[in-house]
Amino acid sequence: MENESLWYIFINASLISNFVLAYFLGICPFLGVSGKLDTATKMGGAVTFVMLISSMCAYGINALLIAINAPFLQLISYIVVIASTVQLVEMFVKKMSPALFRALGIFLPLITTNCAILGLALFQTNKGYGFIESLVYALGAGIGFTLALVLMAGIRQRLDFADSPKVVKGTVITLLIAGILSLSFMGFSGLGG
Amino acid sequence: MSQLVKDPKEKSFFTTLAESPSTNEFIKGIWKDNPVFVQVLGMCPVLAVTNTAENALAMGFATTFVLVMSNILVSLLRNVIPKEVRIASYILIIATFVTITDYAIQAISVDLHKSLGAFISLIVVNCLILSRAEAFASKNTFIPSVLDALGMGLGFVLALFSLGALRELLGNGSLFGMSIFSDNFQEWIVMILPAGGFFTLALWLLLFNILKERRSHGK
Amino acid sequence: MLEEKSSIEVFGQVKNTFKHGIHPPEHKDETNSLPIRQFSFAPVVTLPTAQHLGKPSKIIVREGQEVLRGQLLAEADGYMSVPLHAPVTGRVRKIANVPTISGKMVPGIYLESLEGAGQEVIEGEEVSLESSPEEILSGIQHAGIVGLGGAAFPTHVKLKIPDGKHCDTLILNGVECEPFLTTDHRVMLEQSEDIFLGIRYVMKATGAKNVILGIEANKRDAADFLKSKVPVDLPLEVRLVPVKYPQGAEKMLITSLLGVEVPSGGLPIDVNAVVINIATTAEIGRLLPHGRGIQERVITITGPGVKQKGNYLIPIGTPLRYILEEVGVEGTIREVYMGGPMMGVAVSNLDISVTKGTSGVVVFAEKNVTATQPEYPCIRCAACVDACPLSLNPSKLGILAKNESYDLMAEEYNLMDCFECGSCSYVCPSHIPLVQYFRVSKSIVRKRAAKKQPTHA
Amino acid sequence: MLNKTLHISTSPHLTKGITTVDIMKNVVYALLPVAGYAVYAFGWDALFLLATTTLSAVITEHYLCMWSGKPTTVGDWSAVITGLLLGMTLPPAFPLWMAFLGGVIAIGLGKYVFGGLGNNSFNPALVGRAVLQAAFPVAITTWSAAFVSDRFFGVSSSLLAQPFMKPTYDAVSGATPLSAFKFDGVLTGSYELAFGMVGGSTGETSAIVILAGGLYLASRNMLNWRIPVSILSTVYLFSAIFHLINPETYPTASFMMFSGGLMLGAVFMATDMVASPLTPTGVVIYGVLIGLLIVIIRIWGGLPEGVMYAILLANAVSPHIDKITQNRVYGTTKQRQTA
Repeated sequence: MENESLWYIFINASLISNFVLAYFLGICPFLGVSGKLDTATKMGGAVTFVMLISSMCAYGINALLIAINAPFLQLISYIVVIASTVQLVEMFVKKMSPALFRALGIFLPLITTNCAILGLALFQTNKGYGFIESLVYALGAGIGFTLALVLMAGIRQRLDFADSPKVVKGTVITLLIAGILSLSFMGFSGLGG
Repeated sequence: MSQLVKDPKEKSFFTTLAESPSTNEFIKGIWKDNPVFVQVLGMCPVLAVTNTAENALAMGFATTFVLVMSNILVSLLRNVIPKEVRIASYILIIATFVTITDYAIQAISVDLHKSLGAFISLIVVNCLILSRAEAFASKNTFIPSVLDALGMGLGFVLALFSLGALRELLGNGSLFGMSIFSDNFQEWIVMILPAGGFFTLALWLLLFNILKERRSHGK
Repeated sequence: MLEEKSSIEVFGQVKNTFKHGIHPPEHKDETNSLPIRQFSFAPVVTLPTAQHLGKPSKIIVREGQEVLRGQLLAEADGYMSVPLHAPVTGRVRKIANVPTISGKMVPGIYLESLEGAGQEVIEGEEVSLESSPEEILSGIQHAGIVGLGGAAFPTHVKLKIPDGKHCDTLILNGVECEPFLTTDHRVMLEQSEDIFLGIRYVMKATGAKNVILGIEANKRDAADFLKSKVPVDLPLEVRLVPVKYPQGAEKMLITSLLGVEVPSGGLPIDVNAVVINIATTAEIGRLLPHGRGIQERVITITGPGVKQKGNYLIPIGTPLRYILEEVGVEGTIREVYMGGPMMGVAVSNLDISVTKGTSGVVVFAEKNVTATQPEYPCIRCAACVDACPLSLNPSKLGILAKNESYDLMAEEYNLMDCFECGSCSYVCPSHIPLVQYFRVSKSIVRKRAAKKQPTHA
Repeated sequence: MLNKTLHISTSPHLTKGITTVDIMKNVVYALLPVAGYAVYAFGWDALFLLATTTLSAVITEHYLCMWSGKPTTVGDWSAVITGLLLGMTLPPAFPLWMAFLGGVIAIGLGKYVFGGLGNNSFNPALVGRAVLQAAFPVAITTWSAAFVSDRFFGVSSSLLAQPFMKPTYDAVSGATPLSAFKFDGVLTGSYELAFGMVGGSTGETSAIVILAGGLYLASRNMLNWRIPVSILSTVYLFSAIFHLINPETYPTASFMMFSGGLMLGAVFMATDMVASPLTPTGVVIYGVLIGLLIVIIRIWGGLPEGVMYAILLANAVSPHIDKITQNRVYGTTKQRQTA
């Protein structure tokens, strides 16, 4: 897949194969923090940030693993790296920008178990992306995740005041809306090709 | 949920089984604390690989395997692992078993491995496994931990299968790849698309909610 | 048809108007050509002591006492209060609770009019134009004058310029945007001398150098008449403003005439302006030179349920039942409002009497009232958003009110700015009682705020 | 007669006299000529199809209300609009059982779960159509030609396909102007487009009739004219620019304007009051967004038509548009930004 343009990689990761709406990655935070726009935006920002960093790390590790011929360590090293990256990012942000930390603080630990991050690392390896491509892919995925989260938050905030039936309130309606959003995103198929 | 046990009819059915606490560890995961329908855990694989019944079962059993193995190891090592690094150790244990599973599936069937893709690896971050390790296996002995893992795993398999079967049946007119309806059956392609995953899960959860509602009304 | 007419006016005067607003049918043609007529005296008038905003007045007469028309019956109880004068010559029959429009009973006076009495108004001490601003304000208070437009806010309080502020422009409100009402219209046509004199008093009291009289374009005759009569030494500018509800609201009129907005939560004086109703001005000009108190006012008695519609000079305290018996009603009456139909209050009981703040009585008979429409969910048609003169979001506010999110309404959607003009409810196709929601919400927010902060006073 | 108890109501005591039901009914009136033209163009097929979707929407609405123990809301006519609109977005020879299913989904998924009238975040008809499109991609893109001579002598066999069974198609099937352009590079003339002498969804073929309905509603203030105007002008502007840059690859602006579901979508679908923004600035942003998405999907996307997706996506964005375009409240200095 060497002939994929950066533009296509970006559109594909953010819109066509949206991590949440097409790959179901990061569903837990999607269901959990999409209730309020404020938290949704912050979570999106945090995820995008961590995605960019862990994408870089994963690229480096993969190169290393191939060099020492130990691909079976891939998964273990990825998960360790992501977990420690999140820890490092948390400490770093705390030092450098207390304001940003206050905003993102509680979301950072949650990201460790966000499958979107690990998924991103695995996908970029499977697709054989180079360094720049990996970064663009991570950026697209992060923005796509944020977009899905923010759209959902807007709709759910409106639903807070709606008279929706008791049996669908909560997870059911969120899943149904996600389904409709997923259908709407199908309109992007074939773009950027 | 607790109404289920309080319900007199259900009780008579459960009484004999629920005599021993270990039976209860096993049963709860299947129905009362079903990881998918009640706890809403491990959503990614539930939605992503349930487009056919076969994928769903494979994923379910793979997850159960990792769940059981990591529960065993965690329960055995629970007094050895220092408290500070326990989560990291759990993740390492889980990642090891996932890697083993990944290679095992590749060895058994390349096709299956292909259709499940990266989602086998993603079992690592299935919150169900980590939550059982942390919430149960780290506090219990070997036997209950195995039973708990088996119960939860079976509950997970059941949930995945009910999704996969419905999606394959409507989306492809088949079950385990065998045609069920007449040749002329019109497939509902949407069911095997991502959106269908969301809709089907929502439908099952809705059914559960309606059942709950009915029971709490009937009481 | 009415809408078309007014939109042409708007087109000619694009600048001098406020945003949004509505065009309810005016219904003014039935009474705007009828001269003001003196109404007869009711055998008994009932006078609540709370006819104004603020503290009720203190009764100083006793039962059985005979009083002359214009005599002081109750004196002002503090600064935020005005006295009450006898509207008829008669005898105090009873001092007891009287019914009011709010449904509450308040202390008041039942005054029996003496048949055959002369009904001349007694004179008091003249307040001349040479008096100091303070003396004029005190004269206004002693005359018992309150805003005759409907709010009944004590006029001397309103005209008092707070320390550190100053008044550049005095705005006279001759808009009368409420449908059906024509009292201000008639006052402008018939009491020009009182108005001009009143302006001089108010200018002196406020120190204003410019005076603008805003008149809605449907009262062009009144505007032309006053323009032709303005004394040369009076810096009065008469300006037409487009016909649009609620043009008569203070804030809206200021925006239309001066092109500025009163800050949220502020008063007209924050933009160096004072707004006073035209009929109130006329009353000041009429009463102050004679030191008299207010005993009667012009009220439009109208509505499809009334036989002899008209603009009447009616003694304060005349019971509605007496008024309606005198003018006659068509068939069975069903709804009676005091004030206009947009902001007026429905009357539950005809024993209520007209007060200083009553600008009109509108009567609907059984056959004029359509059945109450069922309420539908908000369909977000945005009609209310396009109607609200304050550019609030009534749709969102209504949804929040239904969900009892009062604090959110006040903090993020400017609930407390709403002055309940009723434009949103008027246009709502789903018949959601928005204004009623906001009224309740505002009072709850006020109560919560009062609970949080123990009173300073 | 002054002794009768008086009726008490809170102010204001006047109302404009237009009710929500009036608005809904008038939308139906505006849709009827479109439906009539569809029947004229496609014969009994269109009639059966529109009747099925309308009936299905109304029945679903009624039963869902009964099921949740509420008084039926069929009387507000909104379900009729949803049903009619859904039918108009489907191909004339679309199997009736699928159409019926679409009506159930439109009301059930598109409206009921959100809490009924006034709460639906998406246009219900388009939700129904989107699910049908994803479920039955072949059936929903099999078009029959308009003005076939025997259109009033019986119905297409595909229409009467047995429930859950694949339809069989008669020989004649026409491509839509958009798919003809996208996949074969054939450009249809403007006259044919304006008068609906082309294949396509049941209700989208004649731009003129649709525009007339829109004008009627806009003149009665029952439709926010800013939405169709901003959508259509955006589409016109952008397609004109692209056509100027490269007339070989990009179709003319008038072709873009009059083909596919643009007119129907811009006039009747995007203007769904419930799912569109409230503020005057907001609706313009919303319209421009829809227009842009339509142009993007039609020109660069893999699909020939993007109106449905564009509107659904814009529906999803509209709470945010509302939020950032709140009117500046009188007497305040800055735009209110609500969290």
